[in-house]
Order: sequence, then C-alpha cells, then structure tokens
Amino acid sequence: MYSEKVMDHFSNPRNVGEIPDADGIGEVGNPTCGDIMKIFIKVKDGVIDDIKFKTFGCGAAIATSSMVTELVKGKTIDEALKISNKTVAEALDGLPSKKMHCSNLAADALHKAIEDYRNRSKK
Amino acid sequence: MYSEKVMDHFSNPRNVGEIPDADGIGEVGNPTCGDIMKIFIKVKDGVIDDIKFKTFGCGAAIATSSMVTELVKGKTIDEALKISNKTVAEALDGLPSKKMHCSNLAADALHKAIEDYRNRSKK
Amino acid sequence: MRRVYFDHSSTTPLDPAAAGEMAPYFTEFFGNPSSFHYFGRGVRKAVEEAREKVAGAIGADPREIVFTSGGTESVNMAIEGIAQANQKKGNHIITCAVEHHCSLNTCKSLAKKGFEVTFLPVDSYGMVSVDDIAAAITDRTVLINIMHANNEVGTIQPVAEIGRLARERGVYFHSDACTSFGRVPVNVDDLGVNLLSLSAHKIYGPKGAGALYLRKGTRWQPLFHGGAQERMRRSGTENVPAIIGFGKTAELAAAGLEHEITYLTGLRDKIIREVIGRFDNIRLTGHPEKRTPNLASFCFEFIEGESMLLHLDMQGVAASSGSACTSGSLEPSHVLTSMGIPPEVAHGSLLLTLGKNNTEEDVDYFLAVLPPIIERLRDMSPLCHYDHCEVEEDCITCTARK
Amino acid sequence: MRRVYFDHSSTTPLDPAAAGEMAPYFTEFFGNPSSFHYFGRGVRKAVEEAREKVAGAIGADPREIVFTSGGTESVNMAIEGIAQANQKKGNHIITCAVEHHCSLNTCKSLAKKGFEVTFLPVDSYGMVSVDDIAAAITDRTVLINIMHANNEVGTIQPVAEIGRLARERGVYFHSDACTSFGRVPVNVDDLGVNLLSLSAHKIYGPKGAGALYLRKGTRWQPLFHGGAQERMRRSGTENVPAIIGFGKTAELAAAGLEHEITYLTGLRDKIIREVIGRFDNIRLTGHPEKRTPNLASFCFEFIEGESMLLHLDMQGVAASSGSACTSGSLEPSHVLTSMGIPPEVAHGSLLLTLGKNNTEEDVDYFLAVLPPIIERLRDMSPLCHYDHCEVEEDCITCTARK
Ligand SMILES: Cc1ncc(COP(=O)(O)O)c(C=O)c1O
Ligand SMILES: Cc1ncc(COP(=O)(O)O)c(C=O)c1O
Repeated sequence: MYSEKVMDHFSNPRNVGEIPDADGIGEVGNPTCGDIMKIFIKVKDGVIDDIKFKTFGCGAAIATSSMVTELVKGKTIDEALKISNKTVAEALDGLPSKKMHCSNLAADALHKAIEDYRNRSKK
Repeated sequence: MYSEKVMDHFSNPRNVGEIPDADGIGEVGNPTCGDIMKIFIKVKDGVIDDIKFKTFGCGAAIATSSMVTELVKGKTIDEALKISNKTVAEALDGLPSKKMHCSNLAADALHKAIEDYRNRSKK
Repeated sequence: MRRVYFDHSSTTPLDPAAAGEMAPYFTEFFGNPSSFHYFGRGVRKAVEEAREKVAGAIGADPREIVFTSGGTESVNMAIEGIAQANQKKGNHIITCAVEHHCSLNTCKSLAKKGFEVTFLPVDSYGMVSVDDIAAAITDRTVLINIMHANNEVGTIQPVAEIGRLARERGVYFHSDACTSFGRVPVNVDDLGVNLLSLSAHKIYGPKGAGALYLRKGTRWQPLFHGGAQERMRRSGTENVPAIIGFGKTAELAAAGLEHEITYLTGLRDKIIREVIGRFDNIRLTGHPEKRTPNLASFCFEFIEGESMLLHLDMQGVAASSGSACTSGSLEPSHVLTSMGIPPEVAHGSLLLTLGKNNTEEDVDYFLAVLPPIIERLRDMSPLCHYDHCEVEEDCITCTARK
Repeated sequence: MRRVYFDHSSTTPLDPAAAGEMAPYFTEFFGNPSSFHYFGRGVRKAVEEAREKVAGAIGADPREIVFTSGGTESVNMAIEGIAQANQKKGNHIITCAVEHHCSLNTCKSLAKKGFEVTFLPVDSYGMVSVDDIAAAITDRTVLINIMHANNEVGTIQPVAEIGRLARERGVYFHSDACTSFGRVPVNVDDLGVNLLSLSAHKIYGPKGAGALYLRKGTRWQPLFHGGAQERMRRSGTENVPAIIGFGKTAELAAAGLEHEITYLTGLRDKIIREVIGRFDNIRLTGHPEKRTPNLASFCFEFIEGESMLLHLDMQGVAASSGSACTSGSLEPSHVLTSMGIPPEVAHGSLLLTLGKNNTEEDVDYFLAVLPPIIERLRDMSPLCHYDHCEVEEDCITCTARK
C-alpha cells in the first residue's frame, strides 16, 4: 500500500526529536483523528538551520513528517513556504488516496512553525 | 432421488400397453400438469384378470403406474379398491415428497377403471 | 460407462489452469485482502489482477467490476440496487417474460413492494421486441432489464439496440450475461449496458464467484451492508481463490472465444440436424440463428422431460430439461410457455448445452442412444399413437381436449 | 524471516484436511447440486452431508441450516429477513453498539427505511446489559440482535440469558456467532437463538461459505430472489467445494474445541500477562475473563495502531488494529469508543488473535519484537513524554486538552 520511499522514511525517520530552544513550533492535527504533528525549527539568517519533529500517527503521518524535515533543512524561509503537502506526497512517490487528506499535514505543521517564528520575531 | 424400486419399475415397466377390448378404462391427470395415466382392465369372475397402462409423465408417474398393475393383477375388485396411492408409494419404497402429490395418481386411475367397469356392468 | 456432460448451461467443470492458479490461495496465501500486513497485501494484489482480467474480458475499467458470490447475487444487486437508489426519478422497471428466475423474481418482489414492473412478452423464438420496450418507457422508467442470451433456448436478445434505446431515453440498462459470456462476444460498450451480470461457474470458473459490472456514474446502492470491501459496493470478506479462478477463466474465455464459437457451433448443428431429421413431432426451441453456439433445445411431443433425462442419465448422458435451478419444480418452463409453446409440449423439453471438452464422439454417442429412448417413451404414452400423429396435424390439441 | 500470523479474527488458513475433501469437487465432481443427473446427484449428497456436519456442530437440525456466501450475507439475511417478514407484528429492533459492521449497518439501513432501532450501549468491557434489553422491548419489537463474541475485544455477551428473555417475551433473537464458533461452545438451544450466523473462513474453512441457522417455524423471508436452492431460502448455485470444506471444518471445530480452548488460553494469557507487565500506559480491552480464548487486545497510549502494525509487519508479525474489514477506515474503532475509551487511546489499539497453528515460540518472538517498537514510537510521539506519564495520572487528558 505504501511506496518504498514512504516505508523508508517510516522505518528510518529523519530528524526525530525536539529542539528545546526552538525559534518556532508548529502543531497540526488532533489526537481524536489519530494524527498530531509537531515541528520545531531553528532559524539562522533566514535559513532553516535545524528542524525536528514529533509525530503521533500512522505510517503516512510519520513519513511525511520525516520527509518535510529533509526537504527544508538548509532552505530559506521563503523556499520552505513554497513546499506544500502535495510536494511532500510527491517526494514520497505518492500516498494512498485515503491518506492524502488526513495524514498529509506535515507541510501545514511546518508553515505553522514558520508563522510562530515570525510572530516571535515581530515581538 | 428415486429409490431403486422406482428406478426398476421406471426402466422395466410391467404391463405397458393397451387392452383393445378392456372391461374398464380409467384416466387421470392432464397434460398441462405433465402427467396422464390411463389404465385398462380385463375382469373375470370379479378378479382383475389382465391390466395394462399407458403413461405420459415423469419417472414417478411411470413407476407408480407399473407398480399398481403388478399389485392388483389377479386380485379381486374389492382387494384392488383397497389399494391407495399411498400403498403404491410404499410398495416402491417411497417417493420424493414433491412427487407424492403430483405424480402418484396410479391408484386413482385404477379406481376410475374399476368404476368404469362397474358402470358398464350396470347397463 | 461412457459419461457425456451436455449440461454446461447449468454449470461447467473448473478449468485445470484456473484450479492451478487458485490452489496456493487456500492454504498458503490465505490472508484477508483487507488486511494490512504481509498476508493480506499479496492477496489484495492478486484480487486486483483478477479484477483487471474480468474487466479486460468485457471491455470495462477494473474499478467498474464488483465481485459477488455468483450470478444470482449480481442480478439481485443490479435490479434491487437501481430500483432503490432511483426512487426520486421513478419506480418503473421494464423486463421480459423469459428472464432467469433471479431476474424475474427480483422484479416480482419489487412489484409487490409497490414498484411498477412491465413484463414484456416475447415472440415464438423467445425474442423481445425493441419497439415494445420503446413503447413501454415512461418518464418514471428507471431500468430496462433484459438478459443477453437465454439459458434454456439460447436466444440472443437485441441487446445492443436496447442499449442504444436506453441511452437515448436516459434509462439505465442491465443485462444478465451469465450464459452469454464466454459463448458470444460481450463488450459493455458495444452492448451499451450500464450494468451487466456475470457468473464464474458458467465459464469453467469456480462456483462462488460472480461479478457485477457497474458503469462509472451509475446511481445505484448496495444490497449488503457491512464492511467497506469492494469499494463499499459489496461487503463481506472476498472469496479470494474463487475470484482468482474467475479472473483466469474470464481471460481464457475472451481469448478462446472465436475458436469456441466455431467448434461448438459445429457440434451443436450436427445435433440439431440429426435430431430434427430423425424424429417427427418435435420442434427446435429458440431462435434458429440468433442463439448461443453451444445450445441445442427441443420439445418432443407426447413425452415428458424428466423421463427422457432419466433414460439418458442411465446411458451416461447428462442433459437438462429447463433450467437446472428449477428442475425441482413441476411447472413447465416459463421460458417455453412464454414463447407460446403449449404446456403439454413444454413438458417434453430437452436441453443440451455443450462445452469445450465435448467431442464429436460425445455427439455421436448421444445420437445413438436417444432414438430408442424416445421411441420407448412414446410407445408408453397415452397422449397419442405417434404413427397416427404423423398425419394428424392437430393431434395434441385433440388429445388434450379429450 | 519468521512469519507469525496473529490475525485469526480476520481470517484463518484453510485446514489441509478440508482442502483435501474439497479438491475433487472442483474439476471432478463439478456438477450442479440442483441437477438431476449423475453429475448433480453425488454433489447434492455431499452438500447434504456437509449440512449435517454444520448442523451437528451447533446442535441444529440440518433442515435449519441455510448455506450462504459468508458471515456478512448471513447476518444481512437474518436481520433484513426478520424485519421485512414481521412488519405486521412490529417494526422495532434491538441491537447494541459493538456489533460488527454487517449488523450495525444493516440495522442503520433499516432505520433509514422507517424501522425503529434501539442501539443499546455497552459497559467498559463491551458487555451489553440484559436488563437494558428487557427494558427496551416493546410490543412492537420483532428482533433482538446481539452478537455472541466480539471480534475486536473478544467479550462474550450473555447470549443464553438474552435467549431466555427473548423466548419469554416472544421476540426473535439473532446472534452473530462468526467469531465465537470454534472458539467457545455454540449450541443453538443452549443459546436460545432463533437465528445464528456463521462464517467458514473464521474456523479454518474456505472463504465463500457461511451459514444461517434458521429455527423451524421462524417467520422470515429470503434476501435473494431466484431459483429454488436451499429450500427456497437462498437462491443461486451453491458454492459446492466451499460448502464441503465448511462441513469438514465445522466438524473439526466442534471435535477439537476443548483442546483448542485450553491451548489457546495458555498462549493468550502469556501474551496478556507479559504485555501488561512490560508496559505502562496500556490497557487490556474487553472483558478480563468472559472473552474468547484466542484474543488479546490492548490499547497503547500515545501511539497509533497502524504504525505499530507496520513495524510488527516488518518483523514478520501479522496483527490487527480493530476489525480487518474496517482497517481501511480512519475512524477509531466503534467498538472501543463505545466502551468509553477516548478516541486518542482507541487509535493505539493492537489486536492479536491466535490460531491453532501458533506456538509458544510465536508468542515469545512477538514478545521480543514488540518492546523496541513501542518504545521507538513513543519516543517519537508528541502526545507525552512517557517517562513523565508514569507519574501523571491524567496525562492523556491534559495533553489532549492542550
Ligand atoms: C441466465 C442466468 N442468469 C443467472 C443465473 C444464476 O447464476 P448463479 O447460479 O451463479 O447464481 C443463471 C444460472 O442458472 C443463468 O443461466
Ligand atoms: C463478528 C463478525 N461478524 C461478521 C463478520 C463477517 O464475516 P464475512 O467476512 O465472512 O462476511 C465478521 C468478519 O469480519 C465478524 O468478525
């Protein structure tokens, strides 16, 4: 049901963890639906210097979380904002249609983390 | 589905034919239902001296016709009248339940033949 | 004793190639295709491949194929599902008198529930008239239900014309192709059907599998409630081995069709020619040309079908008299009486349906054993002295009238 | 890789003895049991013998057994057939929240059609209350529909008491015994059912066969319309090989029941003991004693079922999270939420259902591979740092509230 890439990111997820002094934190989903993704970013000179995630959810949720962290690490904030859930799914060679809507939220979590970072910066 | 006795009487029916100068003829059934039995009797001194049948119908119809002729040949009229469709079915080791009502009419044909004989005798 | 199986309309032997493909799915790949794990995944894949094969054989998209337990379920699902789901549009169904009981009785049950059903008559060949259908359509009509080929007399209905009519008039069209598939070309677009029913065990597939073709966009609702199997269209754990076998035989049926038609037509025509030539007071039932290539059907006057079958069976020949499903019934076949055949003649029906394993020797054997049987039974029949009947045209009627 | 199959609630491997008995009915004895001739007669006899075996296994009369295509069909036939046939008496049905989808959805569909359905709640063990049922009965009640054993948590309902109540109150009682048969004693008189559903592929039988037990004198109507098969109660050509296999496995299930219960209870209890002992923030789901002997079911907090299953599968262990039929769904299991388990915990359900081929080594292997999986997924979970949760009682709630 899952592509090889999904299974790779599921079994060996990249960048799992938390960043205690994160510059931004984004969280999407809720436990009732069975998916929560939390993304922590560290930003340096407009570039995502470090990124980590914690995810409660199915294989797709974990794999998309892992993939999004790989995709944006070292990218600028602006580049990161261009990454959509669709980009993530494509980078994983697609997701089962049922999972596209429910568990493919990692980019949303990233965008929330960036928003959080920007809100904090404003202050 | 049929007992061995039924199959025996079906494959080697006894007393098939007509009696041109019969003393009594009985017919039951109708072609719409798929069964017609015609029984011819020759009576001598109150005894069924000869009996023959012609039957259009299923295996049960043919076997019961054959059996009834065997059962009554040489019997007195009174004895013959005691023979019912049930007697015939039992003599054949039973019939499938579906066939009990529809194709088990040979005794009726016999009784009709006896009635015919008696009616003719009265005249 | 020689055994000759001439009852392929009732069921067919499983093709050994299909049996071979099914074998590992019983004990080795036994998983539930809905299961997520290793045991389920491989099985799911095999089921989807079978779906592609069935779809391919009738020119459909795999997503339009719903696997069922057999022809009866498919037909029930088709008719009931359209009727129930389209009540806002209307409640009128058009069908015809010679449908299989699974169609007829589903329609009758709907009629009892308040649906309006038009049961169109057929001509003496068992053929429905497209004009009759056109005339019967109202703005409340939701479904035309006409079988492809009849299982008792082989008559092939003008399905493509009906399909065109249905499309023009915006009415759904279901055709029961259980006995046509594998015997004549069946392509859902050529036939113009919205729904089509198939049964695996009529095409050398296993018992326990069938399919409903459900054209994309058809407003329809399922018959079973339960799990989400078959994309929510048929709940219940899939009968995996049977589906695999069905896929294989559907593929074989499509690939071998041309050869099958030529081969069986030859055997069938020999039977028809010889039987008709040999006996008086006999008629071929069904259409003389527009009939399935494997089916020879007759009515012998003055004698009754079951007794013919018993004698044939004692000689090793398995044949049928009317539909196998109803052989327990005592009613003369509704198909034959709808064609205007009097009940007393209909009782004398004999149905021979050939299959790919039958040989010319089978046919010759049958042709050798049949005549003494017919003669014996006719000799025993009170309906007529048949040596008289040869001259008396209305013999039956007079006998029946007596 | 070692393969451990712990998903017997979903489906079971076909018993080799059953496979052996089925084999000749595919290609050799392929006839239609409704056929009159040699090819049909032998097959008819074998089908009737299978019927006797199934009947014998549940203490029924063979004439009370109707063969179907599986559990879903049996359950649909039971509920729909009683509801439709008893409309003069009433239109009220009583069922409960933890039924299999084939029951629940049939009841929901009836509710949509205007029938009244009472969906009773269950306690935290998934058990329905007999008092609740008694209180729900009205003079319009025609059917009580309560499953025997639950397929997701194993809880065994008080079916015999319900049967007594139903008889006293003159209401029909149907029980879905698909996952209890072969696992606990099933006797139709002891259980007091009027109808009972069985599925062959849950008891090492083939997919494609099931049965509905229909007590003599029950006012009921069929779901399929068509031929006269199964004494007019289920139309459609019988799936002969599957029925033969079902007969054999029903016989084996009854004969081997005592041994099976002892053996599987041992394995199951080891799993429960070790898993509960090994982890915090975990609960056993279902009744601690009144449960099927082969079923161990848990909810692991902070993690999600599918990811557990994927990891287990990568280690060769086939398990389930909720019913296999609904594993495609994203909803947390209705069974677990009905028992009062919060959705976020229900998502962490793990279901292990053992079978007769499982060994102690299978259990040990599973117990060895599970802990690292749980730890890894919990490490990755944002829901809670589980080393904190050990002390914080209401950890989940607070996390969820966040
Ligand atoms: C034309 C036709 N439709 C439907 C059916 C029913 O198929 P099944 O026996 O697979 O349910 C049959 C078989 O008897 C048939 O001949
Ligand atoms: C309790 C219960 N009832 C009914 C069914 C449905 O049985 P089948 O898959 O044979 O249709 C199942 C199987 O998932 C079940 O566990």
